[in-house]
Amino acid sequence: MSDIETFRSEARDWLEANCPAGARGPDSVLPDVVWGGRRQTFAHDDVKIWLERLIERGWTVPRWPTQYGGAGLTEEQDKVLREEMRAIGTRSPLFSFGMAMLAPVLMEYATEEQKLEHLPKIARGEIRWCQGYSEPGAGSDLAGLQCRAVREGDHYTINGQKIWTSDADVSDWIFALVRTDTEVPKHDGISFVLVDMETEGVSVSPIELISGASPFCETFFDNVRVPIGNRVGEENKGWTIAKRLLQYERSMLAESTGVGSGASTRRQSLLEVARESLATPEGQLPDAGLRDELVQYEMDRLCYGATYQRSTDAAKAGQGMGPESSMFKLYLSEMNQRGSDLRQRLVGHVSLVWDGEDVPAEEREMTRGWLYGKAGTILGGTSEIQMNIIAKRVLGLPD
Amino acid sequence: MSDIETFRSEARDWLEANCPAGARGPDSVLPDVVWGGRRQTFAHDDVKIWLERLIERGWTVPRWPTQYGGAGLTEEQDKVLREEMRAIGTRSPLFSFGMAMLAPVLMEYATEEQKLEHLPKIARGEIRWCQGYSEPGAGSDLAGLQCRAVREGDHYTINGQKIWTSDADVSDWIFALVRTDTEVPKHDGISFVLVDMETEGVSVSPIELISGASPFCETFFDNVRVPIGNRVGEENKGWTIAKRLLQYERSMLAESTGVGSGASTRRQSLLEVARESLATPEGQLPDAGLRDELVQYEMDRLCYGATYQRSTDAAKAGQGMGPESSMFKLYLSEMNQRGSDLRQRLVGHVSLVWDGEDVPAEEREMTRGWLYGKAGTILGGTSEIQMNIIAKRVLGLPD
Amino acid sequence: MALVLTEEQELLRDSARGFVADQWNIDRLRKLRSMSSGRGHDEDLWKQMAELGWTGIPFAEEYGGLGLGYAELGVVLEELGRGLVVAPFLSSIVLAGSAVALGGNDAQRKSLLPGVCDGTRLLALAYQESPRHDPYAIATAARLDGDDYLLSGRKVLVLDGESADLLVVAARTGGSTGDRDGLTLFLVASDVPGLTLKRNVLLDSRCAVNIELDNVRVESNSVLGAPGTGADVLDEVFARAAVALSAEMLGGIQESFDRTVEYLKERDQFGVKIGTFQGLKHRAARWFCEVELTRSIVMDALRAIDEQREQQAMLASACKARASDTYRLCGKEGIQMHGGMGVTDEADIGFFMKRARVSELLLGDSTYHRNRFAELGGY
Amino acid sequence: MALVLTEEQELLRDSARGFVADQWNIDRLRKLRSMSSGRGHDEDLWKQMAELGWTGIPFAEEYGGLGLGYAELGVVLEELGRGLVVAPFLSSIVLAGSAVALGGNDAQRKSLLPGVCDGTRLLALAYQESPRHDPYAIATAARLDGDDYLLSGRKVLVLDGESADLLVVAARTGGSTGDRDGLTLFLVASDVPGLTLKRNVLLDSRCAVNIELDNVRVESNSVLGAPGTGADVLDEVFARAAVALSAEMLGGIQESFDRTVEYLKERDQFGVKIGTFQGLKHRAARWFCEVELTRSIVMDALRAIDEQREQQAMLASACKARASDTYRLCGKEGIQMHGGMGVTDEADIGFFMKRARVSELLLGDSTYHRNRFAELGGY
Repeated sequence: MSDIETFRSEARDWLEANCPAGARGPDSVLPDVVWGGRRQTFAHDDVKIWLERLIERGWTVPRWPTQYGGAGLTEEQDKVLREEMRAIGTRSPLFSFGMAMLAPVLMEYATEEQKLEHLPKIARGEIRWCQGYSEPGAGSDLAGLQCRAVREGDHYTINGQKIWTSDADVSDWIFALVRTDTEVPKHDGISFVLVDMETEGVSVSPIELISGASPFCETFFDNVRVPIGNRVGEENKGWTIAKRLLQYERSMLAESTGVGSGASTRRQSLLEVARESLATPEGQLPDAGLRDELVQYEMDRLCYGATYQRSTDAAKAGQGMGPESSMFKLYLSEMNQRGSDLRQRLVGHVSLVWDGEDVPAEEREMTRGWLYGKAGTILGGTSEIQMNIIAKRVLGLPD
Repeated sequence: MSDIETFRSEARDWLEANCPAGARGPDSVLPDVVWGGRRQTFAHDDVKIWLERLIERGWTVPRWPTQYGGAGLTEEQDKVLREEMRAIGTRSPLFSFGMAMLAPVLMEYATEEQKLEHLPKIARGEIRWCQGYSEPGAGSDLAGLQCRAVREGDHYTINGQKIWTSDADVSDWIFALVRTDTEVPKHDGISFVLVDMETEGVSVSPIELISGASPFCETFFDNVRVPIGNRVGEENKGWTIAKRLLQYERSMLAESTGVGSGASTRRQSLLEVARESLATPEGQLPDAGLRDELVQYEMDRLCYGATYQRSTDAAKAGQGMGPESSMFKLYLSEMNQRGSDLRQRLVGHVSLVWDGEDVPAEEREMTRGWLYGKAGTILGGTSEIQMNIIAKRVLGLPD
Repeated sequence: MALVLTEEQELLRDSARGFVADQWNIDRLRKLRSMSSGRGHDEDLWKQMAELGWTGIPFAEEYGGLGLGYAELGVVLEELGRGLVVAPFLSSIVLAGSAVALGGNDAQRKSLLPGVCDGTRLLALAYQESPRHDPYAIATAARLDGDDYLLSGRKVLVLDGESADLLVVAARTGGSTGDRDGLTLFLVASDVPGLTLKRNVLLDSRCAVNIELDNVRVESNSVLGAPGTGADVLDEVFARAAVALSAEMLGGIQESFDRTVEYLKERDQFGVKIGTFQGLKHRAARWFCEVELTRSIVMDALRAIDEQREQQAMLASACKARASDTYRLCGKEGIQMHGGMGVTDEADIGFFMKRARVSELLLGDSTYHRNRFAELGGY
Repeated sequence: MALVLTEEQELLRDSARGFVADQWNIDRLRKLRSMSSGRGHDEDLWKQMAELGWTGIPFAEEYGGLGLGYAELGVVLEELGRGLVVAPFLSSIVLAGSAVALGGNDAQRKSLLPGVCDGTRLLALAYQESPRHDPYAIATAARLDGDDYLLSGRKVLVLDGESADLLVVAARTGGSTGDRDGLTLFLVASDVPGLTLKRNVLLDSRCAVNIELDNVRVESNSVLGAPGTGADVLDEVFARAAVALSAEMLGGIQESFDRTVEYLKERDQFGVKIGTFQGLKHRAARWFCEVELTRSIVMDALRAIDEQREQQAMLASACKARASDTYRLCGKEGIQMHGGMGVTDEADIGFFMKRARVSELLLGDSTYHRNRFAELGGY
């Protein structure tokens, strides 16, 4: 038996023995995401048990080195592990911005001390992280940020405001971009710092969106003292780290909204929605214009899916698509908006209800979701920024 | 009887007595346009007679002062005259760029001597004018023109090249923008000059377009000597005149392609085309997508027509639309392209023929026309320039 | 009629604009949407509008109206739409009011319209049953029982139905769902036994009710006009209402455009105003064209009603289709150009997008009207 | 199969690209369009392509082919499309060649395909009769006369028909125009009595003929396969050909995009490169997305044929619809961004627009394929 087959067999046995009933198969009670952090609660014991057992084995982050809380698996082993987990209908119960966005840049830019301090807590889901990038005045001009960190002996004093800090109200620490030099070109005076949100002077206020309550917050820093040692990388060199982290963020967004199982479930339902809502007894859609739009949307999804597949295949073949990731963000966010909008028009009048006694809660949620989707072309880099990136980085058009 | 009623009665009598049979009613043989000029020929005597009689009465340009070849009519009289001409199914047989574009700026900026020299010849159709504005290197950046006029004593020596000079190969004179100062900002070194195309050193070469032969030419100036007295306005102040002339050009384009009888004939035929080509025996269009496009086009035409009407009504009420004329150019040229394109797709395979033995000549002409229409969003100010103008002049967006 | 405002219409516009500026603000929408019961509009505001005579604009003087036309009605509606005012104008005056004016017999008109004109009586039209606007897709049955009718069925999206005293209910006295024939309009008091209202707050903070009719007994004299004439009346009502609604939408279209252009001039990014970016400039220029085209077709369609032009119904469809598409564009571009601010509840621009969506689906979206236009045109 | 080129496919692409660069230039299109008679392509060029084996790519080795797949065919077609090469590839290899390979009996395949594979025999498919692609709208009648058939009717837009030795003609042995049933394919020599060809040069300088059949007598063994199986064969031929044509279109799409982006980098206006204008940048960025999406669906649809995936036909429609729309966009934006130069015959960009239009209407435009996609998907 080859090494990898041995690994597969051992993994299978361990999963069989350790994955509790509530975390697998059709009876799985795993929530969509367990984000971890100090305020994490568990609706079911099996979820907690499953998380604890995975943490113990380093399998919440299987490819991380063991000293950081991982299991040091190879890419091949990781793939096998995922296959075996899928086979019994389970997955890792832990996902977080810390894992997907912060950890990769810590691995690359942090000191060994910082890594040992923060990575294991991420791997174990002890600390939940949020992102302090955007500011109200800066918008798409991320590097135009004003949040100021003044060095005073062994600490920085931070004053300023961040916006769109997702889940800041339920997070424990924040990684933030701050201005440490105001005399130089804007990209050259930025540092990347880690801030415990329990520090005095940090306060958080949730943002209400057009769709109602939201995970987004404003985060205020009022004379917040942060040790110099919480800075990652050199002072004033934070922009490099910031950009790298954005790449991880875009990858995460592309994967999480990609053509995975979720999207195909939704696909199913859009055509079904049309049939249920409007079709003749023979299943034909009588409204030619809507039928045409639905077809166009379905075709676009096929094209997008093939493009996503091509990019994955190209990456496997060592031909990365690079800044083309902006294309995915641009196209997908708009396609999702179109799909969501079309769905609303297909279901008609119930989609117009903000609140009321005669409309099912899930319909109201769909409407909120449609509204929330309007943010898809703005947050995480507006469509305009994505087009700028494509024009400059992919097409090489002059500034 | 009021003055205006007297005028109407006299005009009617004169028209009745003087408009020859071939120039009126259903038997009219008037060509679409008689452009005038030294090379004008007449396919029918009645056309020539009608032109001569109108010239004599000053009615080719009824509102112009009599000393310039007009009849000095008031706006009201002019309107009545047009009504009476429509009543017997005739119109002025003369139309030219000289009348529509050059004459209004001569009236405003030329010396009395220049007016007396040129306007009567325009009114009588003796001289045909063409426009020397665009240059190959300048494109939309009209003011970036390079055609150079160097002052030497009592004349300028002109060297350079113009492009898109419509009908230059059949015109007698050209009004041209030339650079008389290269040391100042580009808008400040331009002069507006009138050049007899029989002058030594002027040569013309027709341009072949994607649709085949075209009215457009390149016009070359090789040491062309032009008297200083042929300059209109002050030296280096030509840009003001140039811009004013462009406004007259846009008005002319909007009117000539507006929602007049021509357009509504065409409207008729687009729906008929669809029916002939594709409809079921009941007159329904089976192809839902094409039907939808056709409807959208028809609706857009209604909207455009109402907008044109509104602008006319506003002008009558003294509320000119000003730079909104860019909207007409932008929207109309694109709408026409869409209509023409849709027609081609409706008629299908015959629209694909460039040349051949089995396709009627008028179909080939339609195809050439569709191709020629591609120039509609480029020549006379690209759509991009129109959008710039709207953004700046109408919306007041900053530079 | 020329496609410009007359002096009188300009005065009316200025008066309406001033009223809206003084008496209304968008913040009220934030309050209205959280009210789970009661009237969905401000009664005091409605009273003032009635006192200004606006509620009587399209009705003949003999019924207490001003005997003006849709050109004038459109002027007022545009200003109300510009401010996103919530008032039962479309529901009581245009939809149900027109149904009575066009379909009622003289006694019914005399008894009902004066109250509509002076704003003291609120009507609502209950017709829709299918997910999307589809005037003949009516299954609600009106069954003769002696001299009375018994009505049974379910209506959705009855705009301002929660505050209406009297409902105009479309039901079948013949034919089956989808048929044009066999429709009859009934006048039904909103508090009769067997009738249940369920209140919904819409996206744009307006109210609409769903209605259950369970053997609701009405007398035969509550038939509006004559039995079987429902579709004739509804066709005309919808053609007019689509144009009136478009006029209201035009106000929101213009205002959301104007606000966004202002924002482009004010907002700094990368050290310059975002209005300097050509990408946004060109989109703003195209958007401007759409706004202007919408204004033109709305003005033309309003006048076509007053002139009783033959093309009226086709123009109405062209008008509502264009207004729907343009307002939708306003929602999309308005929010996008406002960036992150645009998706917060704090910014007003989102309310225009929400009003755009409700208005779009009311009385048929552009897909519906392109189809209807084609049918009317015979292709 | 992964959506990347294998090493072998990359070699094939490089070889094809080199061949096109060495042997062809767009100026030839200017010459071809003015030829009023003769073959519409360069025979020498065709011979060379045959010697390179390209003409045999999709056919089984037993018939003299290379036994490769559509993935490989697509690679070559893309490069031909990139150069706007004129050659009877689509007509003889893909359309008529596939018809014989899919519909012919063994004797027919053995007798015809070797000549198709080595390029010495040219076939063409004569099916279209209606203004737009509509596979079952066939009225041409095949009437039994003793043991023979007599064919009468009119065919249009028979691509490269002027150079074909043998025509595959779709005719009715049953049913009536519009029916799927009753179609039969016939092999008809192009020089038989009663058959008249009328030659047209298309916009893109390719040739197509219209054909009159006036009681053309053919023997019963010239039925391709069995009578009545025409629609089965045509359905599959068109699904494959739509994808192959899309691959060819992809080449022109990519090339016209690349050329325009280069132009944006080179052309000065207002003292700067026009590629600095954000209005054009954003349009170029969106255009780039469309090109990439087209490439993906073309690659996927080609592989779906080779893998005989069930979804093949729906993918083919999605593919041809997208390629048609994207190529059309290329024509529009390519010309517009080239400005005045773009509309002159001197500039090459116009030839891409012309090829785009012909390719768009061949085998169904996006309107047709959206409809077909919906039908295949049952909505």
